[in-house]
Amino acid sequence: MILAEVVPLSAKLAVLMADFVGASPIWIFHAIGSLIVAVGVLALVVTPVGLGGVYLERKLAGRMQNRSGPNRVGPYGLLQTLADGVKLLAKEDIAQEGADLPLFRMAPYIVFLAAFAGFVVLPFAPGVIAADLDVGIFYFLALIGLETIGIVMAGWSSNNKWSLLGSMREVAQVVSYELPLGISAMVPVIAAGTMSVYGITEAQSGHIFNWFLLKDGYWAIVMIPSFLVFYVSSLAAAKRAPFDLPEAESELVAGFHTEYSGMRFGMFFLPEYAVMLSLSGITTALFLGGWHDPFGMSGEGGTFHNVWWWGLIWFFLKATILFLSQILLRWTLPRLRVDQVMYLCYKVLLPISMVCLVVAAAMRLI
Amino acid sequence: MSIGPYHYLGLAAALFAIGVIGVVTRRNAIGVLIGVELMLNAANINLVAFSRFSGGLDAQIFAIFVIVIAAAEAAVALAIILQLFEKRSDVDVDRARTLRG
Amino acid sequence: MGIDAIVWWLFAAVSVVGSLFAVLSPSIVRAVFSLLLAFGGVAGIYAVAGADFLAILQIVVYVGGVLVLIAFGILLTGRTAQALGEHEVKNRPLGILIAAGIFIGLLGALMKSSFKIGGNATNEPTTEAIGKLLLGDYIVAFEFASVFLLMALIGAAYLVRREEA
Amino acid sequence: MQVDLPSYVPWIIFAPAIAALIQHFRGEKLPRKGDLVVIGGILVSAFLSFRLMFEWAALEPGQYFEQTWSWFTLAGGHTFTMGIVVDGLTASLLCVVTLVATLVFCFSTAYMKGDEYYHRFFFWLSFFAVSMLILTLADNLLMLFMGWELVGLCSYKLIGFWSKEIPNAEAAKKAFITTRVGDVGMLIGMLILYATCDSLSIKAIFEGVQAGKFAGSETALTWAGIGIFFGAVGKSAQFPLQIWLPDAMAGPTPVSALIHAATMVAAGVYLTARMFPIFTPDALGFIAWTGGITALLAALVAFTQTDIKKVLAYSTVSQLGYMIMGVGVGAPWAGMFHLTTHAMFKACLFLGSGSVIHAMHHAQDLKDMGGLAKKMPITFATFSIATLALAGAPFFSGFLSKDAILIEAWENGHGALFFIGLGAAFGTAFYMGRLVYLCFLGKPRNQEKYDHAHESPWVMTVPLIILAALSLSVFYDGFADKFYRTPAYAAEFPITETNTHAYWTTGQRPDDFHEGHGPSWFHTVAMLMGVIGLGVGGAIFMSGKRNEKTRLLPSGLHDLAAGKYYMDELYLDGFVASANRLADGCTWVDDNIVDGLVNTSGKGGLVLGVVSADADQLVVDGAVNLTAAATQGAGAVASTAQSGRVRNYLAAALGVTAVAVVLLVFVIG
Repeated sequence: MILAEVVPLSAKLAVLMADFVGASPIWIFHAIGSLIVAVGVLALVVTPVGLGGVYLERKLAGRMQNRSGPNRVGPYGLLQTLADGVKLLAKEDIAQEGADLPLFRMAPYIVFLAAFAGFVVLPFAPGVIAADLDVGIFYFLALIGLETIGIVMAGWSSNNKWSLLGSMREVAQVVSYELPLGISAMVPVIAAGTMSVYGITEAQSGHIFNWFLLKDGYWAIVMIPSFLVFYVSSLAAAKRAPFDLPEAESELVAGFHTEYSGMRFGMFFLPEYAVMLSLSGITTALFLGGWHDPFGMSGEGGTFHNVWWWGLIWFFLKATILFLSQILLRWTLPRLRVDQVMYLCYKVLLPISMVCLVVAAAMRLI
Repeated sequence: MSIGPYHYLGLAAALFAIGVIGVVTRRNAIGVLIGVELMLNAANINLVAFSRFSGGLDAQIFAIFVIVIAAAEAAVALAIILQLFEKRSDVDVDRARTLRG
Repeated sequence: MGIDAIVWWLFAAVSVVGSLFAVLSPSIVRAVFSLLLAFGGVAGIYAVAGADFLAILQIVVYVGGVLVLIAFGILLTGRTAQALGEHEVKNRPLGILIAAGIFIGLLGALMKSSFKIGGNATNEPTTEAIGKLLLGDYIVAFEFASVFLLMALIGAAYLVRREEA
Repeated sequence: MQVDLPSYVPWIIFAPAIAALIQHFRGEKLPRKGDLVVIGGILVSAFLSFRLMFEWAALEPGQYFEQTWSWFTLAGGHTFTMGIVVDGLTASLLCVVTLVATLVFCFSTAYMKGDEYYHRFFFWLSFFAVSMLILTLADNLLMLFMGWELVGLCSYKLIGFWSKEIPNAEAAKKAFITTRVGDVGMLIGMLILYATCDSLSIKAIFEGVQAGKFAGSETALTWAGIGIFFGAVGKSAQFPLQIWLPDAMAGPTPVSALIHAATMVAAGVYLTARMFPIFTPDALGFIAWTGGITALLAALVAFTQTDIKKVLAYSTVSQLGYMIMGVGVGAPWAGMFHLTTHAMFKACLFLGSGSVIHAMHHAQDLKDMGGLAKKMPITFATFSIATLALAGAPFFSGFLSKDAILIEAWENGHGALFFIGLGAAFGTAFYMGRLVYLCFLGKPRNQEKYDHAHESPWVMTVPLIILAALSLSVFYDGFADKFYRTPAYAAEFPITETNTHAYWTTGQRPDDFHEGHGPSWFHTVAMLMGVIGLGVGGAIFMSGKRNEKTRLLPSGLHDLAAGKYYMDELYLDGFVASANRLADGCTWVDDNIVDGLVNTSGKGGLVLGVVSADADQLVVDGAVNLTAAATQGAGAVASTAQSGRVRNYLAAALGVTAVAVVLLVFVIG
């Protein structure tokens, strides 16, 4: 997958198709191209990474709890997740009596779709992006909401009070945390002057002090708080501990997906890791310089300028570190109470992000 | 046949009429709200259509403001519905008939 | 029929079907989910019409809005008879009659009028232009809208407050 | 010649008005209970008044300031204006009012110290100043009448200031009602003038009179003049309405000095002088004789009084009579001149008496005094100077003004009045000599009070010194010529048949009049009258055998004078008692005849009612009930549409919209 010039994949495809069909607004072809690329990304990147993520979490959790984790299937238990998948595929698909069947069946698809559609705007490397949307960040935030719709659908249609409670918690949590998430994401947008994730990454071209987190030193005043707010909010958006109230095992059995079994359960399980990964990726792209290495080698005139595999390495390195940090946090911190969750959102994160936004806007103007 | 303004306006008219059905026939206050939102969306489709076929973006700005107003309206409407619920323990608009003559 | 027309008709069908379900479905929760479908169709229509920013805005705002609507719908009705749709709909023939009247009237008005098509329909990204318009020509309206939203929020918060004993 | 008003003139009124407002609403809470605010207001007013006086004095002879604003219009097109006119009369009176008011206000801060309603006192003082200034500056009778009534109100409140004591309240009531009697006359005069001249503007009235609107009905003009003058009779305490002024001495002494000696009572003189051109010779004769009789009778009463303030009160009445007589004999300039000089020395006398009273711990009777000169040298000196001025001694202001009146009376052919005036002048000197001796000289008659007496604080003595200084004649050299004999406002209206007093109205001094002219024996006599009077007055008491109770008049006359000619009794037994008897009669008629009629008709109505009630219930109620039932039925039908369901309303609205759209598009369009 070596590209001669740096153009998003979907755009290349769109141009090809437009040449072939020869009519109509180019936008349509962009969309279709994005769709095709998304499917490709899903098959080639996300599924393996998701499976790897599950394995990584199990192993780490095992280490942290002084046990070895999966170690029977394949070398070091590497095939354990795959085996679990096969097992889920083979299991019976049960629906609770009194469930709202159409919604019950549709819910996992919506969650699955929303979780993986987020990867469409992730810039993995120079030129490696499914669709460079002009409103990338916006799109990403919309998908987080969409995923929640699926979860609510699942919780309500299950005809189970634990599920309903879990989904209600999810609504409250996501609706609240979308505010600090979105507002703190606006700080890099202001700094870069674009909402395109690809454009934001490009704006951080060069060494480590071009990354937005540490940009020119003084931008760090607003960037570091924004980064922390974004990170914490992304934990909440991904329902990760300490914000895992919607599926709190000790209180709600398994929360919104209590009634799901077989592959439908798998379709809730895998997206969780996909969302973790896509959030880590977007955090990387927004604050940590995306595919750029800390030494400036990928910058203008650097040795690896516009070399896609170099960027891919660095992007996944950073995203994986964030991903691991999420896993470590989950097994370290206890779950928050509902009121604590709300307190943190509205009285801590939201004011901080607001102040950062205003200061960033002022700095941009100056 | 290429898509012209009539298509958009026709679609908007259809959505508007469907919204009217919701508003007139629903007993649940939230159902009424759904109808109203549909009608607002129909109006927005008109604005977007005019924006597309006149070449300016101003109509889209108006559409944005319509969305803003719709959000505010939904907030207030939901607050009212909540109060209705506190008072009567249901959200059936037909039972709220203090205005009866 | 070009590919754009196919896509347009697709989205139009989605929005009409979604909205029909939204108003006709006896279950309030299903109605709300259908509403989301209809909004998605409308967002698609926007996208085809070249209003990409508006399309995403539609999804962002209404996904959140719909979420809240669902929450309220479920919390206020629960899995009661009403939520499942008994006695939910009244006077349906009347409503359909009125709606049909309005629809036919509007269509008639459409057919009788002619629209001048000016300018070139482009598919350029609109985000930047809208941003410049909002903070330029429409800055007053923009600020007013923000103040208006704030007022509405405060009003809503005031309405739902619990009386202190 | 009319000149535009300087823009600051309204502030002469506004400054004390604002001070009064502040004092009214905030006075009690301000430091020193707000007296400084009021004094500040009147100081501004005084400053502007003097500035205005000098500006007026700088004008060409015959010029005056005037400005008029339209006020309100009655149905029928009668427009009333309000306006300000400033000529010599106004300018001098303004200065007198504001100067005396300033000094009295300062004096009051010490005199009223510690009073419970100190702040209220200052509010009324300030309000009085405002009213007096309105009265003075007015260019039309309506505005003047407003000020006139307002000063009456303030006078009422201030006389009755210590209203917890019944006599004070009674005195206030008496003053108010008595002056009101005069005001009725004034109103009648105003109505006559308005009916004929169709305006209350003084200028328009003069023009109307000059244009001969009264031609053929000079009697009406005479009565109009007498009516207007009757207002002055009430306000300036002329015979026969003088009875209220001595009683008004119940008020605090600064009030007596300001209102009942220097300013308000002088308003009557000002009014007659202002309206002088309309007086017919008959009216002038009436005025002159009223003044002369008042001057003499009041002087006689003063012989018999033992209260220091009462003596001064009757002296005031007497001097007011002098002034009125001056106007009446055709020399309003002399009356006004006497008004000015009298304001100064009489204010000084009253404040001096106030100082004495203050020192004696509010004892006013002469029996407690005597020998105070040693204890109160400043008060004694100033009091003596003012006394000399009042007595008409040479080198003092009273000499100039009083002699002017007498000489005018002689020259205009009022010989009788001249001698009456001469007698009054002697009387004045005599009772003032008695007063000074009994109060300040001789031996103390009440040793205890004498021991406690003390000189007053500087805020009281400084006004005394200023006023005493202003009683010297040097200040008045050419004063009358400049202010009163130079024609101004009235000079616009040349001589008419009804007005023969040429030098006032045309501004031409008769060639034969000159300072020092007149009968060659005149000045000698006048001077002797004053000096002899004073000397005799003092000498009678020199031996120490006589005191304030000594009867100085023949026995019958003394009883008559001491009883104030029994006019109070006359009014009480005559007017008041007859009014009461009339009221009793009316009550009887009302109770028996009117009520009887009413009751009878009531019983008739009752019978009629019983009959008609039956008819009512059957016919009228039936109809009403039928209507009500029909309405109710219709309402019940109509209210089904009013289901209270918002959704139904909405459906109706949308349905109508649908119908309208379809109609518009397919039928009409």
